[in-house]
Amino acid sequence: MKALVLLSSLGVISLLAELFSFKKLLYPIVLLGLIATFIFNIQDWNVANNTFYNMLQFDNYAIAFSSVIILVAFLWFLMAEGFFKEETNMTDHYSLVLFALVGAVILVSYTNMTMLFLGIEILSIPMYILVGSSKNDLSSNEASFKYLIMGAFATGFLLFGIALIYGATGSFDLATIKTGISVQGATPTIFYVGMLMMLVGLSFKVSAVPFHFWAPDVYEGAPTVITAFMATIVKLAAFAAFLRLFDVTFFRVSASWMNIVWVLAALTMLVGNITAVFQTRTKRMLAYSSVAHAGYMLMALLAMNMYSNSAILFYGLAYSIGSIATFTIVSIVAEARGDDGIHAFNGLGKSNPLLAVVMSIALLSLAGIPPTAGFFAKYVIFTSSFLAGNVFLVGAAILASLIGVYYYFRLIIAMYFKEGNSEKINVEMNHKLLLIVVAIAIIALGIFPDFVIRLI
Amino acid sequence: MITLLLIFFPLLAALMLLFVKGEQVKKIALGATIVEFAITVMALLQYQQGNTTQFEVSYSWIKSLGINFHVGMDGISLLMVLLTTFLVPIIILTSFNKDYRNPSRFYSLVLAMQFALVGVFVSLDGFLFYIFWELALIPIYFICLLWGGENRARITFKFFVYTLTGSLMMLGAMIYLYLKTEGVHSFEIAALYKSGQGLDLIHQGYVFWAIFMAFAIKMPIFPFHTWQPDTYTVAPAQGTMLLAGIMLKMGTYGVIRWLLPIVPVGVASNANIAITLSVIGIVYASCIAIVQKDFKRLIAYSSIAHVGLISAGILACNVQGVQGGVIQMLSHGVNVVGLFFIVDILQKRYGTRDIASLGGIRNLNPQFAVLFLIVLLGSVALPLTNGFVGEFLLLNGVFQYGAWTAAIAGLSVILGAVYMLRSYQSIMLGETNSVTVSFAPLSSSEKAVLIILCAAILGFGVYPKPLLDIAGPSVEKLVDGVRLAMGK
Amino acid sequence: MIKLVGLVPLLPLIGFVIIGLFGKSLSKGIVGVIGCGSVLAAFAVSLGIFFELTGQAEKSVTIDLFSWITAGKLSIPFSFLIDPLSSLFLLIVTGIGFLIHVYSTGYMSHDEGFARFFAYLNLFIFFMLLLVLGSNYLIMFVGWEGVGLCSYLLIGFWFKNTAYNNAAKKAFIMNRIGDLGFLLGIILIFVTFGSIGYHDVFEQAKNMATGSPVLTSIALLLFVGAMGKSAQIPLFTWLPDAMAGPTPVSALIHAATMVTAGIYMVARSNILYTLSPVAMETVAIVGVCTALFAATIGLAQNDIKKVLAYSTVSQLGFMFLALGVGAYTGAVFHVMTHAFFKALLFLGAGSVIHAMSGEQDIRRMGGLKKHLPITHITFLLGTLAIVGCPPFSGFFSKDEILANAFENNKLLWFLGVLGAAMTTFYMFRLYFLTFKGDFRGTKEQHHHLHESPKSMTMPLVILAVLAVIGGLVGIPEALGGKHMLEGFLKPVFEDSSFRMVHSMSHENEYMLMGIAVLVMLGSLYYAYQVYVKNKTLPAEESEDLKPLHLLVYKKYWVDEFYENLITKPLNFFSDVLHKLFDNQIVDGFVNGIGRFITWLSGILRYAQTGNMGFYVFAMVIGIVLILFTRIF
Amino acid sequence: MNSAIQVIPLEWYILLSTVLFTIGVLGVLFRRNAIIIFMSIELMLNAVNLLLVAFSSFLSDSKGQVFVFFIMAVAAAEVAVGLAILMMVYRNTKSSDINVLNKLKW
Amino acid sequence: MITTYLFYFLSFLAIMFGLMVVLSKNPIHSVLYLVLCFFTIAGHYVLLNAQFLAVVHVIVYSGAIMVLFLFVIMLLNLNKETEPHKSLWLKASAAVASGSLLVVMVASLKGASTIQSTNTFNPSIGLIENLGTTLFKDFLLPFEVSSVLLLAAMVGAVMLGKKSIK
Repeated sequence: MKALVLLSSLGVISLLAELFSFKKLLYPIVLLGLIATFIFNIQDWNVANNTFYNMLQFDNYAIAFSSVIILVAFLWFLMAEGFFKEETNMTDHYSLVLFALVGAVILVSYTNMTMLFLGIEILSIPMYILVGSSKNDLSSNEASFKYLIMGAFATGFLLFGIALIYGATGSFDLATIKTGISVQGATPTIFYVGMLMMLVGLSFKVSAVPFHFWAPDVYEGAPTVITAFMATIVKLAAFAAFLRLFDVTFFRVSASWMNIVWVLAALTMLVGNITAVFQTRTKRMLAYSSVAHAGYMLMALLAMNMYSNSAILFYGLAYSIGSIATFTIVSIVAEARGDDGIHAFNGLGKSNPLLAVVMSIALLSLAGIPPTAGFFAKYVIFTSSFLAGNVFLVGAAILASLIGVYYYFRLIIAMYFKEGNSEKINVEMNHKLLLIVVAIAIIALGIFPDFVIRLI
Repeated sequence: MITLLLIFFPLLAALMLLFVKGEQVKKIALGATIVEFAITVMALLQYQQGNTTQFEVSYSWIKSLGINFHVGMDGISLLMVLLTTFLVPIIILTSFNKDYRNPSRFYSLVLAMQFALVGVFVSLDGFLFYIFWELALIPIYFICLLWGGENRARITFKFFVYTLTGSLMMLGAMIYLYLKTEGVHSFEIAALYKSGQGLDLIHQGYVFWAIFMAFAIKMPIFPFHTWQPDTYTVAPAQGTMLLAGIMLKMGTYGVIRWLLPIVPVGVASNANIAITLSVIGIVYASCIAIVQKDFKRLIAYSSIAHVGLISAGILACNVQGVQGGVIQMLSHGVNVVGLFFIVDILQKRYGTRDIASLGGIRNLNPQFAVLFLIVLLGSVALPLTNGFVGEFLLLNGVFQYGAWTAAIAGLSVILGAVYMLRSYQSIMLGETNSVTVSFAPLSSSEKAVLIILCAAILGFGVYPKPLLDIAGPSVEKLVDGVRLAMGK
Repeated sequence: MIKLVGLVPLLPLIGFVIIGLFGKSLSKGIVGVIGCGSVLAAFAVSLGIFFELTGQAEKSVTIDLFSWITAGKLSIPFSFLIDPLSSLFLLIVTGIGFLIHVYSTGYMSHDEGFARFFAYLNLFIFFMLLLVLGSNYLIMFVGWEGVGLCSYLLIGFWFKNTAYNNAAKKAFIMNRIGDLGFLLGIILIFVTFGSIGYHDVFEQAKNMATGSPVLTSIALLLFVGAMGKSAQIPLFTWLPDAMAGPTPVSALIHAATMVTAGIYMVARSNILYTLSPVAMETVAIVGVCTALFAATIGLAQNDIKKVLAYSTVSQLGFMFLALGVGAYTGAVFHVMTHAFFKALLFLGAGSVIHAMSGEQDIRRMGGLKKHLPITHITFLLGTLAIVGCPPFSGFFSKDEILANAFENNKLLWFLGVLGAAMTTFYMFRLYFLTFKGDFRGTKEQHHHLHESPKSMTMPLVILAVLAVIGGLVGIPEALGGKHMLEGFLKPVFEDSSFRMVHSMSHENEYMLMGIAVLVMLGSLYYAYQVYVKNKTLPAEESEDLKPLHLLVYKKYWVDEFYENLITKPLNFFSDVLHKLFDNQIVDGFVNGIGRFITWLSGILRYAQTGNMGFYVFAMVIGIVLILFTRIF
Repeated sequence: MNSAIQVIPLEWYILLSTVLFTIGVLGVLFRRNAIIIFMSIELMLNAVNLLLVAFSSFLSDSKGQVFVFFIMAVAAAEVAVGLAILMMVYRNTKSSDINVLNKLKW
Repeated sequence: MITTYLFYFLSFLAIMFGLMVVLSKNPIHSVLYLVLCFFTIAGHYVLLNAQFLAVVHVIVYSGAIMVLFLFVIMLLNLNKETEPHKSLWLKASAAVASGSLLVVMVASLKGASTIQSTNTFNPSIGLIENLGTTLFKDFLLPFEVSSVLLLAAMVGAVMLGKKSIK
């Protein structure tokens, strides 16, 4: 709850910066604010009374996820400093991002459908806007527009689902619903329909196939920093919400959604990875990769066992920091070379060893090669999936991972093998720092994952 | 503690090397690996003869998942570590006449590779084993990618994906076994043995194949071998040596340590197919080696043939076969490094590896011819060379599995002679030609390498007892356990 | 002395190491001294061992050196066995070896590879001694392969010549084929008996039933090895080619010692064969066939060494015939006498070639009698010995073989006699064409003709003496002898003795000897008629030959047959495997997966049309499908 | 006057909402004019609102109606943002045809 | 009885106007039909005793949102029948897709009659008093949080709407 308040206040403060003209100070203020939020957030760890108005519950699960989100957000801010350079919209950008974070935090802690709905919207609406924040860039416009329409369309289904569940159980409260569906025995049919519609709505948010079509286009069109934000924080929050709703609330009726999620997971992994193979532009490729990663996380969600929560948390964290690194490098390279095609990376190993090494580490992590965080993330997911008996899904995941290696390595090969522009790219100090920190974090998480795994 | 030292010393050295500039890199790398070898020798001296696992170290690593950092060495592991630490300095020495771009990176990767390899051989925790197993892939991939030959991007990538495919299957099987462990799940080797042995026939079969695939691809066994000749050919000489000399042994070692005892019944009921594949591979690769024009490629195929025999012998699962496998791993490591080094020597001097275009080098440098011949004889397993001891034991082991199988496997004895002598004749004998006008004398490092290798070839051919004694009790214990679990 | 047996192989090995490492910097004289000296010393020790053994009651002594290979219950010590058989072979190997070493100092004196040659020879002696000394099959195998290696090195001694190299390679590979059989035999022995030491194996084998399949398998597998090493059908073609090596090598390795290793092995394993009638028959049949087959080829060869080579193959066939009919002593006896006279003949041939400046074609020789008196006389003695003229050594050994064959099977005897007749013919053909008549070579060669130096003639003389009197150790009882050799070897063949029944009457023996001598004389007369009286000369290459003659002259096209039936198909098959199967199918499949994924990706990405209408449409379809699951 | 929910079966309301919702979906699928697509989405949301109110009445529970307020708020926000985006797009493309926006693909 | 007829009548109108929204070619007409449709829905609200909501609905939707639509249409000059021709199969597939969606939804929603209301019927829940209590007691947090939403939307709309300074 403290996080929520702090983040909202930070958002408001950034709006005030315009009025009271302390815009220059805003960047440090936000960074400090995030650190403070992080600290206050983890103070509630293991605190017993943590439910607020039966709407939000800051249990360990929520705190773990929100801490990870805040952490990733912090890294993201380090990456995205350039995004806040533009004078005119600077405060708007700050506040929108911070409000989106509020939405994300709500999504990890909600206990009521109302909060779920509001959380999704608070997260989404700033995103619609931020995606379109390069106002004169047609692809940004297009991305924003597509995202908005499809998002609203999906929200329609989500709401219809909520309404039906309300009709069937008479409540928006997750706990009540949970007990309701177990007590009544013969749960009304409309409940199941509602549940499936919510599944559709959330699948859209996590970009599961076949509700993923927006993702590659939007990711490509959006400013790279916003793409990074969507690929990391939005996805993580959506999964936390998904997990809370389905693995906890709808646990007892899992039989009626498991098979569907099974298919969605398999399709998502395979389609995402396969389609990425043909991409020649890094950003779009990473977009497909992001789709694919959602598939793996769905696997963990599907497993519904003691590993699921930590698997998704860890996977989300590993994937997020990996993505932050890759997107940072992609944006640096794309800006310097004027192009985000894979060939722009040719010869990077020679001209900018640091970028190349960090990129390699991040890509290896995304591909799931030990000893990186990505490997361990996949490992936990495979374990949980195996435990749940989804052996074939693991098989599909292995296949998908192999395909994934195919395109991640194209970048590595381009960097180290292909001859290319040998002109050194200037990297700002904070980006260098960020990249080094992230690279170390990726490896450290791969070697000592226990710290995160044990959280929840 | 010595095990930890063995594992992490190369890693430290690798990191250190990154910061060394200039000519000193080679020497420092060589020095570091010699120190590592000295540590191994210390371990050898401290090793108590017997079948127990020694130098054990165990730390809780990922507590919540029952994963421990558990390492230790029994005879088999010790020999594998010995092989690694013996060969790596030699491999580094082979590069003394070569100037690689970014030498600090190159040698750092080689040492990182050593770190992973030693780790593979001493791991006593399934997860740790897997980590090291995969870890070994990364340095070698970059070695091949950065310093390899033509078409390397495509070929090394294929290598990477191919081996990764196998690894992931193994990971699947490991997780499956892990989840079957009793009580708090654990990756401890003993726990995995127990859970594997507790499975029924069908499931042991699945696990067998999943794990075997990883090893089969790494070794490689027919028909999973097609990455290998290309990769060996395209890799830089030192990379090839690492691949063939040591990395390949990860597969065979894996079969001994992580396949036989885990699913004995699965082995009993499925090994016939695996052995058949191995044996087919022997003849198949030998035949193909006969028609190779590129000497490096020829050796690559010959390696497939050799490793097929090792695999068949080990899977036959008797003391002679496994013991032979262990010994042959060592011998093959030494011999194949020697052969690839000879290829390197030739290529450096003549810029070609085409067997037909060389000739008459014996006229120019008899000394080289003799050393080459000794390595070659080791490779064709002439008695009193190291190759023979292993091959005899292996054939013995396979014979106990099936006489006809052994007869077919034994064809390698003949075919090996055919392709090896053919290439020796074409390269070394006869008159010199326009390509081989002169032969720059062997440098001292080249001489040193060849002489050390030849000494090892002859020394352990005549007196293999020390090696056999180290491996023997451990092998017997392992095989006895497996056979007991098989119900034989 | 027996305790010092380790020295016997060690001395030549030391010689090899010294010459091998420092040969370049040593003078030829010193190299010769080291080379010959080490073998002479080994010979001296062997003599000592021989006398000590004859003097003591214990006829079988095992000397353990060190444990070599252990794996589970398989334990192979590196140890030597001294018994009559091995001590006899020790003497043959070191004795003949020494003589040939001495001969080589002369023969090779002008060769630049002098030191290398002696190094190889010493190495060969070392391995040969290991072969005969080993106390178990694996040590024998070590020597077995080792001599194969030396044979390879020495055949290809003049390594610049591609044909020689091919011959060397062929020898090695053919030997390896046999070696595989041998190796499998050893393994089967281990599997059956749990040991491969001679002592353990024979002790257990003794108690097994006659004709048990496993014994037969073992015996046959070992025999495959013997076929390879001793150049029996079908693995004989390498031996004639092996004449590419320097002549002393042909004498030592490809006549006197190495090729008899097969005989040694079968004789050593006599009990296994005795208990396996099938194997015995096989050995006998292969032996007699080889004897005849090689003899027929020998009839038409024009290369002096080739004739001797086929003669060797043929004589080895006789030895196997002897083994096959259970005449183990006879076989060993023939090994010994053959070592004398065949070494003599080869060295004599070497002397001729030396004198003829390298010419080997007998069509270019003739009338050498007056130019090379010592060579001529010793060669004649050797010829008489090989054709079995009494009382030369060959007479006794061949007689014993034929007598035993007669006892066993009349047909075998008849074929043996036929082979002997052919032997007489081709040997005298060789002799007549070389030494009688007029010189047919070039002027230059004629001018150059000279008797060989002392170092070469001395061994000839010694060997001639041995060839003449060597048979005396085995004079049969029918002729009033005691057959000392049989008595000496008795402990070795004791276990098999129940098969060797000497029921033949002396009359019969006389009759057989008579027939043999008559046939020999007849054949000799015919050869005389043809080559001395009528001065017929073998046809030149350009002439057309009659079919039968052509068949024999072309050696039955066996080499071509092998070439077309094995080598070429193997190459073709390998090529197909490589280019088609490996590259296209196996690898094609692997790459195909990659290509398929890429192709699929190319297709799948078109789903991403960029058109929002389609996206929504896909979503709706997805929803419909999901809800569809609810209806059912 | 009785409440409709007392005389009309709940199914009819569900059916009515479903039909209206589907009409909204049809609009999104059918039209290319972005404005009309927005309106269709509004129609979908209103179908949901109707459903909620019907349930709320049926269950005699005011939470459903309160939820409708939130939907309205969100709908208003969405429309505001959506129309802003539309204006922005229109400024760049001079079109409100969604098919003009297909530069991002493949 | 009247209620029943009213229900059928309003339902018919709602569906008809809804269809008109989708099918009419002129955006202005669509907006107007949508307004009408919203009025019928408001009528339903009244029928369902949700009088306050009905009023709010009319104010928010018909009053504010629809005016906004109209405003934009006018501003952008979209009031022409500009929509290009859609190919027949596109239309057909849209119709089939939404048709099958309808079928599937209806089919899967059968059996809603099993829902039992646990509360006794209370006609006054739709009154402002009840709603206010619920909103400000149970739903206070969402209410507060929605302010963040509106603030974000406002900031965003302003940011996007204003002309960028070049």
